[in-house]
Amino acid sequence: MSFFLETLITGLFAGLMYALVAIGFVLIYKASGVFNFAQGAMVFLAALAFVTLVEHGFPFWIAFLATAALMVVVAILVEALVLRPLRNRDSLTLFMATLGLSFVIDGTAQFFLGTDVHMLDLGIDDIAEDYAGILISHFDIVASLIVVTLVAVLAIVFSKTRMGVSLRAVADDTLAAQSIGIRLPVIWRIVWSVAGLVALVAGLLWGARQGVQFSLSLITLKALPVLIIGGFSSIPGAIAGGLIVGASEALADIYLGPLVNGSVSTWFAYILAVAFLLIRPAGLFGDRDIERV
Amino acid sequence: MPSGLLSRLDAPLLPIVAGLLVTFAVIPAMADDYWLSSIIIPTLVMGLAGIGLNLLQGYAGLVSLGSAAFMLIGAFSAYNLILRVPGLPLPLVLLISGLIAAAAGVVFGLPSLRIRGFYLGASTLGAQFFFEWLFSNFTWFSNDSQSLTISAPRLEILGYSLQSPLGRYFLAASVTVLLIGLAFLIVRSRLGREWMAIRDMETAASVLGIRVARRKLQAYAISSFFLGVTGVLWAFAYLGTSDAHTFNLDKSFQVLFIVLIGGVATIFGNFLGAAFIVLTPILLDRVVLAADLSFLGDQGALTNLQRIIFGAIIILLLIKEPDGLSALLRRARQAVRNRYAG
Amino acid sequence: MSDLLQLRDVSLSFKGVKAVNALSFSVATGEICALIGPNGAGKSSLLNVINGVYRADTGDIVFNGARFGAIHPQKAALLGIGRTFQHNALFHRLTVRENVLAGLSRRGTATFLENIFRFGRDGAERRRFIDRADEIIAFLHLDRHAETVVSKLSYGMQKRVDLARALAAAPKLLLLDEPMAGMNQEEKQEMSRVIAEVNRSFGTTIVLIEHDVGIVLNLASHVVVLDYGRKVADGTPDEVRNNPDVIAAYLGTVH
Amino acid sequence: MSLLSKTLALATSALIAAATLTSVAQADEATGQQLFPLFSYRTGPYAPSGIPQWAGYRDYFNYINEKGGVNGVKIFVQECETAYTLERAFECYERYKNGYAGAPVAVLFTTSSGFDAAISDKARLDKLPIISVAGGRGDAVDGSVFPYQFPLLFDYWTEASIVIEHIANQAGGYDKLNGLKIATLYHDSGYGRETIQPMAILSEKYGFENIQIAVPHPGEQQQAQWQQIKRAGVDWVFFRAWGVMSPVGLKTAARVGFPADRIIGDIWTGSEEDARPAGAAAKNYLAVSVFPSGTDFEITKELKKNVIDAGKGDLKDVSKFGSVYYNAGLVQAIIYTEILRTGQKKFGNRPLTKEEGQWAAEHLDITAERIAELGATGLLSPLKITPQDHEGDPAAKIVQWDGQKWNAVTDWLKGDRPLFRDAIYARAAAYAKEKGIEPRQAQN
Repeated sequence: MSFFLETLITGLFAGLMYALVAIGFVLIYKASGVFNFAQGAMVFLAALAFVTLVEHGFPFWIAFLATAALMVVVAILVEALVLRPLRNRDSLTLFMATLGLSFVIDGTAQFFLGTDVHMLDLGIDDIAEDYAGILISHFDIVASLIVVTLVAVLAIVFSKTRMGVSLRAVADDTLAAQSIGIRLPVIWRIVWSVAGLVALVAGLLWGARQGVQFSLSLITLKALPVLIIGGFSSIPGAIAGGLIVGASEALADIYLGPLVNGSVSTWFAYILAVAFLLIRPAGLFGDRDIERV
Repeated sequence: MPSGLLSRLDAPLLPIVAGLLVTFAVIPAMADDYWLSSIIIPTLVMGLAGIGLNLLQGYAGLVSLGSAAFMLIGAFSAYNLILRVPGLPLPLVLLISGLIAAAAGVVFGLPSLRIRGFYLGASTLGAQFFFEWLFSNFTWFSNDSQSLTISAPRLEILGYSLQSPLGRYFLAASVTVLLIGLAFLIVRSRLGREWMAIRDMETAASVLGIRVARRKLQAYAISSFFLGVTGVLWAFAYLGTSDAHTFNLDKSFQVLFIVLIGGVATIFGNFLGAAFIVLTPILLDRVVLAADLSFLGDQGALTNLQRIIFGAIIILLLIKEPDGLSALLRRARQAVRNRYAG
Repeated sequence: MSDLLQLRDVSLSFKGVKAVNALSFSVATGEICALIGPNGAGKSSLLNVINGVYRADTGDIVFNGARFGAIHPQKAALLGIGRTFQHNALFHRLTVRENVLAGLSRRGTATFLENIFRFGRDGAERRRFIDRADEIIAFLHLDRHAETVVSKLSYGMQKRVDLARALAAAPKLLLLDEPMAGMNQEEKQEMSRVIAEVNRSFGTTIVLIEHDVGIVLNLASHVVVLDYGRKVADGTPDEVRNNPDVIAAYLGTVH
Repeated sequence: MSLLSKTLALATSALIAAATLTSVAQADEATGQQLFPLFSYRTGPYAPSGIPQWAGYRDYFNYINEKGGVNGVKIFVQECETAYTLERAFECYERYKNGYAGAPVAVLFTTSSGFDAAISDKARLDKLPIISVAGGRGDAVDGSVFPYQFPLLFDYWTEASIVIEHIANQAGGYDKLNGLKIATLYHDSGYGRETIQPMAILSEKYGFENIQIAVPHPGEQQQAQWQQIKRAGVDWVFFRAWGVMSPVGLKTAARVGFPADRIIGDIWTGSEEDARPAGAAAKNYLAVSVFPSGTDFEITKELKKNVIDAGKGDLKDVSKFGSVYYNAGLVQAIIYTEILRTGQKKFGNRPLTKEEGQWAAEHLDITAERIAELGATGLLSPLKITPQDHEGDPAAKIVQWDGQKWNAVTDWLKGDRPLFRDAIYARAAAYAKEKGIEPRQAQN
């Protein structure tokens, strides 16, 4: 039983980490209707830039701020070079463009910063400790606190600030928002910057766990089923989806994996997500459009 | 407009004869082994994969991000058919492999009856990861080969061996010609028309009495059939050996690129897209070699540079040429014609 | 004269707002019935309920003797209900002829394999479809545009294609959702003539929504007036014209 | 740009493209040299394991070429980036299998067990010898079935038995193995699966419980696998990782509380690149080592002086000089040049063809004296290949990571290779049957 609980809890923690990546998607999807496949590449770029700065002797906060600035620059470039020229194009084209973008971003990151594996030490022990017979890593607890704080900050920013209100207006009705004078390019730049910052936090946490290298960009693929379950446009959905995916994947790997002689982690979340979709076609928290004819 | 072709039911004879002549006489006579094995065969095969996805996406308006899974099913089906059913002739192997892929396509197409857009797209990734896992986890599929690879069986038709580059080219080219013909028949049939109707306005199609659910599943089946046959060719006529990861997500994305770059709802455009996908990395590689860019860094840095350029080209194409290379070509032809006519 | 269509106590709501409220009326075989009423009166929703795009919350619909609460749009089409759309719902990348051919789909009998490989029933079906499509195209004077991709046509022409597409399969009941919206007076007169012609030549029963009361009262033999999802009046054009409720609630305020 | 000029631009670039493709292929600037196609992967999830190796190869070839080449024949290195994908590797193979720019290819180093498995069929048909140093398929040691395949120096079967030997030594003898739980955590690929069969044989013989757990490619997540290991009460883990899977595995082991000094890594899991990114979690981690790290071998000193310090080295990060993977590349480069020398002795001092390369590889004999002449004493152990035995005499040490560097904790171990002889040759025979290969008669 305690092993079951331990699996469940580590799964839930992992799920929060998935949710962190998924939130970046949700922000961008809400504001610009773009399914941003390059989010993983952004995570990788942020982590690699940060770790390179730290290795060159810069203190943590300087490196953090510099990387944050870099992510803002990336957002501005993306808006100017990709989003604006592709305005009013269908969503599949935009998606393909972000695929191309992911090549550009991770190619650029590795062209300038190399392909080595870097160790990223945030000073948080990743060693399991015994809590009432259940082994839980200190790192998991800190990481989930960070995720929760980040979500809280985002929630406050989006509900209390003018920028947040504009953003919600754009998400609700792009045309109406434009007609009352909200400038879309500005919103896009801001949202992509915020998504870049979320990517930075995700990059630091994932990088500390896995080492900073190319495979970090693959966590996009972990975030997708989370998004399907939670809905592309809901932050609470991303968190719920993350928890569901994390927990069920961990349990499936332990209890289902041995029955089929192998790990099922590459596909289980996807099949689960499809099953969810058949019941709720727009995800747990997604909005379903009523079709007008 | 390809759909405009619908009413012109029969294709013009001259271009067909010319095309066949080039395919079966000129290319075999001109191309050397390297061109055949490394450029022409993969272009043909990937072009076919593009047709497979284009039927689904361009004509029926359904999204799939898991095309490679059906290529994978085709490849492993063919391997096991040849291995376990001795004496089965190659054309039948191709046909049955395609049908097995089609059956899987119907199953993974079922969500399309409830889900639309990117939810559907993302859920097709389920097929991608599931089959990649299935065929590498259960070694029975690769005849318990330790390396999990399947290697080309003896390819022969009526006792004539197709093992040489030229033989493999003839195999790929014959299948390509047949499937192009099939694709044209499909898009010019009632089925093709109803797909396009569903694509353009699903509710209206339904209100007119078009059997939307059935047509969607047929789209998945036919698309997967094409992809399945393509997978066999990719594994055996091109690579000679493959494993489940040959048909990974990158391959699915490549097929998607082919459709978008070549032109949505076209048939021949897919080959332009495929040529782009196959040639660009090789060309970039050669240019880098020829221009001696080593001052920029080692091979790794240059490969990343290629990655950047490739990504940028894709974005640029999407921005500048929404209808793909085939539209560019069509307009160019028009421009040349205008200039010399006037 | 028997009733082709009866609505009995049909209600429909969206997110708690009643779009159609306990509505009942009948449409006789062969008549032209107009639904009028201000915007938001629930007219389009009602058409959507009749051919199954929306599912009524309560109430029954009897069509041609068959009774149902909710119906799948495809099934409605097979029973012989055709319709056009308020907003452009054409297959915009297909030609006029292809749109009309698509409208014939429910008349198809060949399997997809017969269609692809052109054997069995395909040949006869193909000829039948093309003949019928050309007939309808000629009837609606669309001959010149048969090979034109519909998105390149004018708005009025597109409305006409929509009608042709709906007519192709020879429906018993034709639902027309604002067939004259956005047209000038001349075009409206022309469309009105076409609708009357359809009704006369093919004996098609027609239910239509139209805002231009002048046109409606001339065209229809039966008028139902809706307001906020309720029926305000139901009768011949003359009866409706003289109904004090209608005058108060609607006619008096328009034009 | 008008449409016409656009068309012209398109046509011109197509022409240039075609010209580039053919002209590069036809230039013969490298006549008289020996082609070495280097199938590298400097990008993708396995790049960290690759980059130092390519530097090892390139620096040594650079050094040899500066000294006039191998008996006057310069080595013409053509690097071909594969990103560790089969498709790119195939294209590279097609591009170089018949030589390039006038330089013939004698033997092909496959640089990855995955490529080795995939290319072997093509190579057999093309009669091109392929060499995988300490890799490739275990049964290819049978030269009568695999005349063109050379899994030189070391194999995963021997590795498995060396791991068991070490565990037995720690436990106090082979008889103490009975009842121990030994898990193999492997990269789910041809490479990873190579040890399933030998571990089963060893388990049967010594009575330990054999647990096999796969990690899907590329292995960036292993939580479930390590929890399973922990829960099963495993005593030792034989860790057959690759690329990013190594540091992630070590860190995850620490997370679930599995001790690092009970994890024994594979030879491709035992480098600085595997251990260092795992930080403290890797301390006391063990690994099988064939390629010793270090910079004080004669030859590495030479390289330091002539290549690295002269600024001609291939490493961007010079701290990797003398690392396990760097030295692995270096050893492979040395073996390559020795194959050329062997062939040149018989066929003359000129570039060798693939037929000559095959003969040379089958008659390679690197003696201790020769190793001393090469300045590679301590770096490379003697290696003798025959037409029957395509491997040599495998041996390895167990090394331990102290947080900074690797230290040997045993002398050369040889394992129990004869134990597998029947199984290996049976597998080779089965392969011969499947492919319809007539095993070659012994010849010298």
